Amino acid sequence: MRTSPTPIRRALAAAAGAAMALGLLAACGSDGESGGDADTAEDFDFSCPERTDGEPAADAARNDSQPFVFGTPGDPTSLDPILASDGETFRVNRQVFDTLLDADCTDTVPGLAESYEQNEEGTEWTFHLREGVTFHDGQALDGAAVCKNFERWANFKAGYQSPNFTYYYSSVFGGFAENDPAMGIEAESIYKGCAADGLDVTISLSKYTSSFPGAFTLESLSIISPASIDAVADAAIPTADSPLPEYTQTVGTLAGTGPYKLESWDHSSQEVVLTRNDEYFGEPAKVKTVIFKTISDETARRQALEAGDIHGYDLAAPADAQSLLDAGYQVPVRGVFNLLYLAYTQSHAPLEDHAVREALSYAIDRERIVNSVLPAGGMVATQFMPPSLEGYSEDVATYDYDAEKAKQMLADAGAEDLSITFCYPTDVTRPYMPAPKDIFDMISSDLQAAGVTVEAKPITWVDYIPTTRSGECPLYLLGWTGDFADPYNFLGTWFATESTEWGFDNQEVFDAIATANTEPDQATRVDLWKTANEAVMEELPGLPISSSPPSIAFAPDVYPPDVSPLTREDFSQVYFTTGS
Amino acid sequence: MLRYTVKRLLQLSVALLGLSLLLFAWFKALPGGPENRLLPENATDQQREALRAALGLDEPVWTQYGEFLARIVRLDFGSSLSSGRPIATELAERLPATVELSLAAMLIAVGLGIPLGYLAAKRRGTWVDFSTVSGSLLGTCIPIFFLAAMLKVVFAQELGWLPTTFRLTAGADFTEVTGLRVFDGLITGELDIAWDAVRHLILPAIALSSIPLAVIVRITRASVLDVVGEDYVRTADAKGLKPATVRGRHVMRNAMLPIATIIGLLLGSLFAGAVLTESVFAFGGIGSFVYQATTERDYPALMGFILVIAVFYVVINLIVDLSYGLLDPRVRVRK
Amino acid sequence: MTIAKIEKLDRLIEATATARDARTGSLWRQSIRRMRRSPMAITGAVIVGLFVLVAVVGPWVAPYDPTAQTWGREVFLNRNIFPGPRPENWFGLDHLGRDMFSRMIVGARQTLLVGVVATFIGFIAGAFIGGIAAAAGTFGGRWGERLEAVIMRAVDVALAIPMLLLALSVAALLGPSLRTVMIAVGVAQIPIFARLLRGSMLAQAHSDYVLAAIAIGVPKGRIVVSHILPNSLGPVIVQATLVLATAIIEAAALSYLGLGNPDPGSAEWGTMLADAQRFLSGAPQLAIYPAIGIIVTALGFTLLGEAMRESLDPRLRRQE
Amino acid sequence: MALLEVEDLRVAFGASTAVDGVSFSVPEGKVVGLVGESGCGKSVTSLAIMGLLPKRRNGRPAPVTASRPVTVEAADGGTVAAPTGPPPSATAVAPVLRRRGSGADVSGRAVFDGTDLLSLAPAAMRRRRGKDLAMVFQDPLSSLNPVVPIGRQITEVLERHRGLKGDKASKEAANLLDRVGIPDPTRRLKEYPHQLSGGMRQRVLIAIAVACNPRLLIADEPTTALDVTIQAQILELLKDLVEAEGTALLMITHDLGVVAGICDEVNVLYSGRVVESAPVRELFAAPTHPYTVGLLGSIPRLDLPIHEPLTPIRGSIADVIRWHDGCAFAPRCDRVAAPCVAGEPALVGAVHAHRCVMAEEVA
Repeated sequence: MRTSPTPIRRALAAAAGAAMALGLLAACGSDGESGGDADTAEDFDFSCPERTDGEPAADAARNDSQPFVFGTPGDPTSLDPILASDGETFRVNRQVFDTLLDADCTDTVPGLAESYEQNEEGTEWTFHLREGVTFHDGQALDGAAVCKNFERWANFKAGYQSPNFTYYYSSVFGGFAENDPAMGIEAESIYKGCAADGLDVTISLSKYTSSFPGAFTLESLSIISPASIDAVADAAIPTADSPLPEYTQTVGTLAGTGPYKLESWDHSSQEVVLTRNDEYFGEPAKVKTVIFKTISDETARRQALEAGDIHGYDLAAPADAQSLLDAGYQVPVRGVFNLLYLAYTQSHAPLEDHAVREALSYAIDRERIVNSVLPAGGMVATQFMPPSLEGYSEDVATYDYDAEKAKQMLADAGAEDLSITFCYPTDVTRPYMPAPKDIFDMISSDLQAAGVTVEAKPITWVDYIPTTRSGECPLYLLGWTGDFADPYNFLGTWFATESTEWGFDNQEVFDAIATANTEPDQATRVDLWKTANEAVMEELPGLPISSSPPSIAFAPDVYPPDVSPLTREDFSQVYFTTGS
Repeated sequence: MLRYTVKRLLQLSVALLGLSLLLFAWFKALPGGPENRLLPENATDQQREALRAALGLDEPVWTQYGEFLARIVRLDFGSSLSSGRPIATELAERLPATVELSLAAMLIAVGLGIPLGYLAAKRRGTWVDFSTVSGSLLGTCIPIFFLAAMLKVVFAQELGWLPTTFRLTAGADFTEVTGLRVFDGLITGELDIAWDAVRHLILPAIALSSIPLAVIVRITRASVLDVVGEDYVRTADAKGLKPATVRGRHVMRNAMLPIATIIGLLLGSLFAGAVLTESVFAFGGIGSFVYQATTERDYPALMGFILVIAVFYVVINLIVDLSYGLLDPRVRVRK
Repeated sequence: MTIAKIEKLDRLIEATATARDARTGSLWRQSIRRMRRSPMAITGAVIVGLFVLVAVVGPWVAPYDPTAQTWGREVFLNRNIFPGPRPENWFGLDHLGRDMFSRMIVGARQTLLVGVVATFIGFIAGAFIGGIAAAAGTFGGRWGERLEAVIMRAVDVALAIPMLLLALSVAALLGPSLRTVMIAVGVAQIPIFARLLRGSMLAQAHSDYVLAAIAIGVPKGRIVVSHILPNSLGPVIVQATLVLATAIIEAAALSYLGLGNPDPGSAEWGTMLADAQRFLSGAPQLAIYPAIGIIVTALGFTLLGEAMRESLDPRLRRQE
Repeated sequence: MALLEVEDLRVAFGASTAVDGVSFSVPEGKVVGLVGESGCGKSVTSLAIMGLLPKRRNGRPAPVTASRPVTVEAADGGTVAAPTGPPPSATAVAPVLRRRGSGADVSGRAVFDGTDLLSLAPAAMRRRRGKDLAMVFQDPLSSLNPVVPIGRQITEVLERHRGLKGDKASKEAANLLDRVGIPDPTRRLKEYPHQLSGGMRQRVLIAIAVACNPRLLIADEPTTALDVTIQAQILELLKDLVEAEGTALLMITHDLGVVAGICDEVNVLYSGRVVESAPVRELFAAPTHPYTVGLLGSIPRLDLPIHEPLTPIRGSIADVIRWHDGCAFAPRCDRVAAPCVAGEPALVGAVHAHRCVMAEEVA
């Protein structure tokens, strides 16, 4: 999920990003690790915390007269859903466009399709569309309209294929009908074709990957009206660095099916205005006008909420959450769907020695990090994925904080006076890592307590990934926010093959992940992912530190939408209350 | 007068061209490319390479600079890599916010600075002089982001007299002419918008004006002290003119010469402060734009910005030179 | 007429003559005498003196190690729980459970270091460039003048680049740290020093004593070094004092933008303030202590600089 | 009763005394000279009369009967405690005026047509300045405002005191310039001071001074900054104006040639006091005070043989003692004797007065 523009250092780079859950896991996320927040009940459900604020009375007059203003960390970049991959653009497009399937917490639920089924090999996906759904331009939704969208994407030309515009399409489908060599996409597209029959539509793929059916809930793959597709058919993006076509910046060209319609987008005052779509097929939106306004500085966002200039904002700083709660504001807790880890690059001695890696893992007090730095609702991680994903294993190797044991193990491994370089990113904050500097300070202070001398190496974010990926940093902090409920989205991207990023060669881990990723049968796939997790934690390539939800805040007199671990809030549920 | 200014302009534009080449090579040499911001952490190396190649970042610096120059000649600034939007439009949208903020800050600095400077000069050596000068110096000593935040916490949050963020209340519909909200409001007759814009401008302008205020107080004081000692002021007194005439036509008109030049130069220095003030008040000006462009290695945006600032700087220098001629007849006639 | 009478006369003349000499003395002695009487200079000197004292003595006097998170367990960032001043921590704890009082005292040294190093970089490089430009301009003949024009245009343009761009790129190269801030702030001052020194050297170069020196055949190099340079350093030294103040403030601003990263090894007021900015509403004291430190210190240097400028400024001095 | 009666005028700047009890009078329509080396207090006297000296910082105008200025009595033979130092020279006076807390302590009386100017409130004095009495200064190059056209600098006086407005005022200004001998006056009105020569500018200053036909005109070395040929024209102009309007003129100069050329009576000043005053002819014929003799002796005379050596006065203005202890001129006087330093010498004589105890022997 691409970062949205982050004007100032403390602004969070991106929302958690588009994601939906492959709901194969029966219960909505099994009970996570017992750690979690000290003062919450033992059975706190980290994946999808229940809503406890009931149904306050709505202030109808105000809902129609006053716009609901929501502060965002960055501007959206494009109104064409396929041409974007940053959280802020998804937030706006989610209110205006719909996808075939939707996500409720981390479960896949019907969207535009009432129901769906797959064939044995997972290469044929048939969707049964809802009755009587119309686009904002009046056209009716049917199988043909869905196929027109899929065909349009598959046959994208030139700049449309460049990853900085259509990252998600090429990640999910591999490539396009004819890959343009200049855009550097070599993989062959797994999209075979689309067959429409009235309200039924079947998508056929060349091979199954565990991205499906989750991929069908991605905001990028939202369905727009056939007339819109024809209207923009000749728009062109000649090269990767040419500007986005004009239609993506002006309101009114593309018609979606969502609860809101786009009213205006004023770039200079960084303001997007949406109005209620009265012909919506589902529950009509409660507030007539919703405005998204950019405030890049997180402190400024909180002050704007407290002063009443805005009625809600996302990515609240952990330190602000508590003072807002004390002042009567609402900070509903989202489910966790990301992971922060400390990587051990085994190409640097003595990290190739398992005992040393274990010792370091025992030395770090992850409890303190979760309790004092991360937002409420965070938990200490035990493995390289959040609990709500299929294949989350209960019996992986765990390393609870024990400073003495760490010191002892370091001595046994002959690494008493170990000196090691520890990299961390500056000028950025990520949902899984709200305050990199503070987390770094705590970990290095713990390591120093265990006798390890830490040499700090701060690196600017734009250079951080290439440096860490090239194996230059022995220890480094990094993490990931799930795009959609697909274990490969976590384990696959890190441990599918040997890499300089981790510097270890463990064929058992690579095979476990490969087999799990291609197993179409849901039940067997869950066990395969469990074994993969256990194999990874046995190898201990790094120490999973925490999973924590980004905080979202609302004014006291507002009924918040259902918050989602995939930051997929639907603002049509919001309304002004008469205020208790 | 004209010949001298044209010569200086030519020299400056050659230097600016040299500068843009230097900066282009310098930014290209910095580690990390824009593709690392455009793609998420988990994008594969292969995707990163593909994007680098597609963006033409792997070509030698000279060819890239050549392309960039060819574009500039056609006034095509290219598109920003992070937002994918043409830079010319992006700059055009962001510039008015910073210009309006800087002008408001300069208005406060001049409006307060000159009278204070005059007072300090007239009551030289007394505690009034000391407290005025030290008070204005204190303004420069407070880090501007801290001053902006404190002003906001006290006046906007605790007392609620003024709004905390944005240039206008969210959702206010206004007709945009130049992008300067107050000015647009006035000329289109939407006085409520103009007033709303003014209320949003007060706190950030005060924070930003703390830097130029001290300089203007000091320059005015020194300049008035200088002029008061001149013989023609004594002649004016000898004529028995009213004190107001002596102060206005004789003292201040001569004292304004150095002050006018300083005001011109100070406009340039407001930019650094604008970056910080804009972020605290979410003004979305050019300051935050350049910060983001640099952190994301958005080369086209950076180059576009540098050219705008360079032209801005050249224009200010020109205005300062010309205004000198206007204010001081000796310069105008002799050159 | 008896001798006695005349002798009385001489004594009277003698008395009036001595009164007059008291007010002469070299440029520096005169300005120092004048500064002793100006309240601005006194306040400035007192503040700077205190600050330097704390900076020098700091590390030995600090009750705790400023980087040890000894009270880490008692601090909860996400719940704004930061114990305030109490017997063992006079200024309370910072956001990671370190003793704020020790960090303030030890931090003084780092802040002074940032100010001094940045000013030093700006001063040396700026004076060097300005000096060369002025020397070339006055003595270098046609080529000299062209060189001076090129240098000065480059300086004009360098002033146009916002320091922010400079700082961000230096941070990218060397990685954000106090070193980056020092270099960025220092380099940003170079054009200012260069212009200042060139201006005052040119003013000196056209004065009569230089023409006289040329007339009697003193070699050009020596004129520049032993005559022009010493006399034109006055305003540059004043600027150095003022730059010390701005360097400390700029360091805080750059840290706020994420470039002066607080290395765990040392506390520094600018980075402490920038880091505490986010707790301004919840726990303002985290920001207030370093902010007051910076403001008072910067004010001290500025007052001293302004007083020096006033006492050295020939125009104002003429009216003494 | 003369137009202007100055009685025991005293001006002190902090510790140093510039004018140490000057008295003289300026009859109606007459030209009276104030002569002395630079630094003898003549300019300060004129500024004091015009009320142009900045008041003491505490704002109180010096009370009329101020006690004697604070100068510590030097015990006979003891060292002088308060450093009095020589009265600062005219040019040095200007900067001192503005020094912090420097203001002037002015005492004594300057009765102009019956009212004592020194005790007038600043506003009242301002109404008379430029109207009843006016002043022309020494350096024309810096006495005109460089950024305001010449016409405006004249019409503002007409507006202030004679209520003339708009083109009536500029027409009057034009003929004023014509009266002082400036060709093509209407064009000159729009020009700026730097476009005129020194002589022209002095004429403008004179035009400004006489704009409201003042009854007393004070000229502080009006020709010193000009070259000789222009000097004569300016003196001629002043003489005509005085005769035509019957204006009294107080001419302040160090140049005895100017005195001879224009003055009816002369007062010779030394170290802040009048040491001799007499009608012009009598002064040149029979100078009594040794200082006046010295002054006259140091002028090259046409009627003396070429290689006749001039007799300059010994030492400089700095070699001086306080009037309180004796004759201030004693250190430089050839005929100094015991009585000279015995006590304060008095001014004796009516029409031709002098302040020298040894004068009888000289004559």
